[in-house]
Amino acid sequence: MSIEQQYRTRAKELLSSGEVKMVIGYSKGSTPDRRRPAFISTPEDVETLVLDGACIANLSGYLVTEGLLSDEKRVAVFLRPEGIRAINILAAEFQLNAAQVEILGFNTEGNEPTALSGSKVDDFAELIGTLKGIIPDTAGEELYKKLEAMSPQERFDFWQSEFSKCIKCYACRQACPMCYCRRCIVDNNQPQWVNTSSHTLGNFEWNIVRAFHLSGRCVECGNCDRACPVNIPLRLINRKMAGEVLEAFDHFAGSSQTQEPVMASFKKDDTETFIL
Amino acid sequence: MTKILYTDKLDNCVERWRSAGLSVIGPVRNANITAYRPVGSAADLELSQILPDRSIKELFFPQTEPMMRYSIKKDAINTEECLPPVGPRIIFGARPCDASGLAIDDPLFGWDYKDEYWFNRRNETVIVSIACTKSDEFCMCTSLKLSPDSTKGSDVLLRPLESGKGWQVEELTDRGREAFKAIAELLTEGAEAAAPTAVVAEKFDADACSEWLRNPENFESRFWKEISVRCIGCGSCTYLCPTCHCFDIQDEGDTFTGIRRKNWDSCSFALFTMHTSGHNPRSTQSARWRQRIMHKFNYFPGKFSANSCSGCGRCTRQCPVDMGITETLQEISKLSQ
Amino acid sequence: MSEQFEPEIVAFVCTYCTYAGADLAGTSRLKYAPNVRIIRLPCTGRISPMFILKALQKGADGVLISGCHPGDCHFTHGNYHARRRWMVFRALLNFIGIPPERIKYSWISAAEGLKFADLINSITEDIRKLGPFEQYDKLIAETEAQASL
Amino acid sequence: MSKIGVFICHCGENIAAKVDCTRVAEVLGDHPGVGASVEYKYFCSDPGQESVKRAIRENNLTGVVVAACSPRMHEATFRKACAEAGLNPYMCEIANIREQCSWVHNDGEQATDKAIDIIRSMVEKVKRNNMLQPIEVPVTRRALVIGGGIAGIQAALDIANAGQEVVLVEREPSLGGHMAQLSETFPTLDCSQCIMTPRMVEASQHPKIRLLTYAEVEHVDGYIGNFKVKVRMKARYVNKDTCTGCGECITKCPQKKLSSEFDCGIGKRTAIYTPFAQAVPNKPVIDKDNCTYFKNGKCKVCVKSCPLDCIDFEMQDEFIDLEIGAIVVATGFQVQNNAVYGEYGYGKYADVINGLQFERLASASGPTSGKILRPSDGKEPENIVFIQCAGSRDPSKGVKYCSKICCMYTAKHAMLYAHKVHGGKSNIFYMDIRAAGKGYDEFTRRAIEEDEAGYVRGRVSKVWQENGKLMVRGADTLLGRPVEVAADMVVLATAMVPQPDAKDFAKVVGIGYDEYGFFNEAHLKLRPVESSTAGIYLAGACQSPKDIPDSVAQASASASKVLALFSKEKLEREPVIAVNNEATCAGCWGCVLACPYNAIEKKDILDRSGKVIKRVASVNPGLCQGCGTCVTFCRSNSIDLAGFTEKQIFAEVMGL
Repeated sequence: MSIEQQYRTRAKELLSSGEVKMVIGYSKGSTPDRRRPAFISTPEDVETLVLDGACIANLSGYLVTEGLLSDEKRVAVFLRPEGIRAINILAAEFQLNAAQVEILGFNTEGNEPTALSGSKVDDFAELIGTLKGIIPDTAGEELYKKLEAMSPQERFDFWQSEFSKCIKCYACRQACPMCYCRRCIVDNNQPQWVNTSSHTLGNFEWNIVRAFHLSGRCVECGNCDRACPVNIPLRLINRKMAGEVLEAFDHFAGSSQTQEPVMASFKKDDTETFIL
Repeated sequence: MTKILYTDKLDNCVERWRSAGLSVIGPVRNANITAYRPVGSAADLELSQILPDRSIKELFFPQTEPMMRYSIKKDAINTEECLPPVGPRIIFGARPCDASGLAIDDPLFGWDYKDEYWFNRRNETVIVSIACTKSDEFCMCTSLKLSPDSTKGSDVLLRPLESGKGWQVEELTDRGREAFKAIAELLTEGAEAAAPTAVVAEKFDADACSEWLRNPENFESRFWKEISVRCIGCGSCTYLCPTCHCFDIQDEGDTFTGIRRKNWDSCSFALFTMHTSGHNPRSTQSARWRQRIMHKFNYFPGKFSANSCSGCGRCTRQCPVDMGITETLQEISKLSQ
Repeated sequence: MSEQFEPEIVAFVCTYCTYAGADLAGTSRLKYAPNVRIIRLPCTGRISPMFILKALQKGADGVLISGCHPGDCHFTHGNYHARRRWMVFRALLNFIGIPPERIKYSWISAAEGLKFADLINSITEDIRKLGPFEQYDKLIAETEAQASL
Repeated sequence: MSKIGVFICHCGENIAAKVDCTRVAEVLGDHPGVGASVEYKYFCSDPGQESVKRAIRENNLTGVVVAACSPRMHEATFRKACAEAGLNPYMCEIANIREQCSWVHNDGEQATDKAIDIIRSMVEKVKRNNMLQPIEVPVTRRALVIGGGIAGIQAALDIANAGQEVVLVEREPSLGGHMAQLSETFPTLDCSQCIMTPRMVEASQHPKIRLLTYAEVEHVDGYIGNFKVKVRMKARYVNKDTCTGCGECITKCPQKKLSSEFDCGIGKRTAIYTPFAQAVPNKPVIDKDNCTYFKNGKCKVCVKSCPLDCIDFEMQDEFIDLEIGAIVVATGFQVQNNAVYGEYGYGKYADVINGLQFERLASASGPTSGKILRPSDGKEPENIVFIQCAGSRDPSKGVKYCSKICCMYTAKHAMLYAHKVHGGKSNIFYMDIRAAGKGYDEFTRRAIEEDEAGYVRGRVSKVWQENGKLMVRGADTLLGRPVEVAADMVVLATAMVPQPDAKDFAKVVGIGYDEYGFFNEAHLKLRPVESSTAGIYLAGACQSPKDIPDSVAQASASASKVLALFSKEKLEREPVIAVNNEATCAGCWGCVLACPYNAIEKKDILDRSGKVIKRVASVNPGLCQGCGTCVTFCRSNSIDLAGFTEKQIFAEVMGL
């Protein structure tokens, strides 16, 4: 039985038994290579679920949709390892109760999805442990290395050219499971810390703030990068920050649902070579 | 016999137009994205893409634009109006859907008072469109009573030759004819056949959709929630749309001086309708999506007798969750039967 | 060069240590460069990265962030939290291309008036050598310009 | 519309010599929103302050910037003056143009330019200042002292003697703590119980002290002045009110061979027992785990022996709810279990004992009536080896810190041994002799010079038994050679460690603790008796290893902090505190974690039917100290700090 069929069966069981009220997965998209998020609430509809190599979107963000989990009922969701890490963070930041989330875990190596065993977020602790320090999606690696080798001035020029394209549609924010704030800091106009205009200065500010707020929280699922309509390689900034918190604080975002947020905690012996 | 512009003459054309004082603009690919940008020579043009990633509207309605400068003095605030840049320009290689989009928005920007930021630019810009010979699954101009070779909004329409070596020239307006006078000697009279235009299948019945939308009973239909459940509320569809025209006005500055700016805004954002009290009349994403569809296919045509959509398909093409106008109107078409 | 470049530097400091250290530099009548403007906060924990961005937007060529030495925080932990944020924010700015040499961080206690004066002098000199932050100035100028298209 | 008054002080020549105050006043006079801009020689003088007040009244100023010396000098002065003129004092700010401008720059023009910037920036801040009101917190004038050792008793008595109510909670059946176990005390060699027991009695009889023994604090809620505390009264199985402490039951109890905690296992006790003869209250409890009746359902000898029918096997734990204004935590310490040192043979050889056990041997009320006798055979030891730092200053097996009291009590032990066993020989292995304290060094010198304690500088590597002797092998690092001593008894100067449940307890009370479990003071130097939680104070060895005088001193210091708090009905605090915008808060609660003062709580927002709509953070104004760490953390910019709001700081930067 293919993994797709297995998971359809499991989704059907979960829905028929009433164990979950909804399954969030993937279904066919508007073109053969597109998959779209699907919200299945009846056992009959599970046949529309698709699971293949094109299922890459991190669906965990839908779990914090207002009201979805407030009835204490459970929801099943298709997640890759990054998505599972995202659940840990959302739980650690009290945005959801992980016990309400039934995980249909999978990974896609090449084109074929493989099943991940487990159903509760804690079942994947060992798997997540093995992923520590491994970049989930190496797209853009060459560019990343190039950027690292540049001088700050060259990097500035690079990002200036990239950010000048930004149209401040905030698709990066909306697509990110970690951007769950009811009001984003850019939407606070008293004071207006981030210039809302999408001139390049405002775009710099927005992208800096976004990356800062995701430092130690980003699971590198790539949702922002794929959502960006003007193709800014956003994931590279997030990757840099993930590497930084890993190196400086040994913090691998989403390791467990009790993990302390790295920016709200400290160690007395944190590095400080740069402080005069 | 028609006028023909051969590709190898294009560079000369650009030069002629430039020396005639026009700035030349066209699809340019830079940093992984194609947008309408100034070109120095024909080599800068990227004409092979189905359509540029970003729409033409930003040349007339930029994403951010200063409207006024102010400085704060002890007992007065001094203001100074900002006007859009002046000077004639020619956009070469617009797609008919983009050009149509401008024509769709013209009445909007001129119905109560003339938005000078828009019209100053419109009046000084010649739009040379190229009919489409390629399309993709997202194109839907034909469903909007337009076509891959629509002339709406264009001053000149070029039809690619079958040989791929140039274009048949169809001058549509005086402004177009005027601009092409400057390159008259670079055009050739010929009978070379034009390539067939792209076949864009009709995807929905826009009239039936409008009718369904006009029925007040459908305003609270469950359909809205179902169709938009995966919408994440980003504004990429509105910001890429050639006809979406909502904006916000923001003051930016410090204690001493500042600039009042006009910035794009999007009905997809939760904040779009948020009141100071905290109440939000469009509190759900489905309500926002409904507004977008209603505006484009019910309210706007009610006022301006045209759908606020030219069928470019960018909304669907770039949607992070694979939504878009096409799917919604297809579903509405089904409902209205 | 006819006139040497005078950098503008904005400092965000905690009131208990660095601000008091700056006061001590004054009462000791130490002399230092007049290029720094100090903004007083209760604690380094209160110093948000946003302050740095706004100082840059105002045209600062350099920014100084300073507070109590580790373990000395009046609020016990504010500077430990701050240190983490700086660590991360500094790496971020560097990756974005804002040279780390322009944003300085220091621990200066209420007793270190001399360190304060010396630091202001050396930072001013460092930033002077770097010259105006032209890349950022261009961004600022762009916001003031008319729409380009 | 703002009307800010700017008052530029010359400070004699201190400012005016460098800064062109007239130009400054002119420029600021032209600044938007400035209603008056004046200069004067000394604004802090009486006429200066009067002129500020007059300007406020005459111009209806909405805010004041005094450009003068550091706010650390005269902020309070000018805020008071503003208040006297009817302006909210928090609408006044100081622009520091002396310490941070005129005094530190040579060039007058540059100094003047800088002064203008400093003042303008401050004017922009003041425009956005809010009329803050001092925070008033009602204070329940009743203190809770947790722990009935010498520190707790001292704190309780000091507070009670000042006329305030105290609830004193002790988890053991009797007051006394470790001090009651000691024999004589250094450096005076007065009998510990002789000085301790009168204090215990005094505490128990004090009309202002409510004594709860055999009781534990279960839960603490609330904040300074307003704590709600739940105390578990453990079932004693003896009616404390009717029991007279006659001791019949203890005499009759058939279960006699239980190891006495008070005697550190050297002595025995019964299942119904008082820990020691002078216990306060001197009323027994039943050790449920070891009572024959509880184990087998048969016995009840005590019931039969009790003339007043006080035994009640059905008794249950009870809970008491208390309203408390301040808490003194005095939960004391434990000694480290030396079994971790296998090489010293503790737990393996009966005659290797720890310091506290030695105290019991040397105590007149102890199991040997004060005679130094070997636990193994009851013989008088002719030779004792004392090993100092058995656990302290040993990062590998013990603890990194110095336990502070061991040098002194080991010297005392050597002395007591010399006094009680004439001709007895003692060897003390030590790393350093730390005898800082009044009369302390003299005391150790006496041990060496008068009582012939043999100090050997070096560590012991091994203790083993051979021919009925304990063989101690160590090094004499002064002579640079190995040493072997045959001893009859070995006494380990065990490390002082926190109570085993200290960390859990800290969480119950809501205070911080260090890596070992000692409770954290708010500031090591300047606030050593306050915990980081307002209204909770520390006393004694629960904060760090301490001897009796230090514990008592800290207890009295804590008591004085409590009394200062109780000196008014309401506590008035600076209103520089964080405020959360519940409408925008995302409830990630990072601020809760980041707050050094546990001042941020999780709060449910309910609808009319009581259903939770959302969960947010809520700042407790009683606990917040105003550092602003939460503000910087808050991604949604929901939390803000009064007096240093985001708007104010933004304006300060934009005003530069």
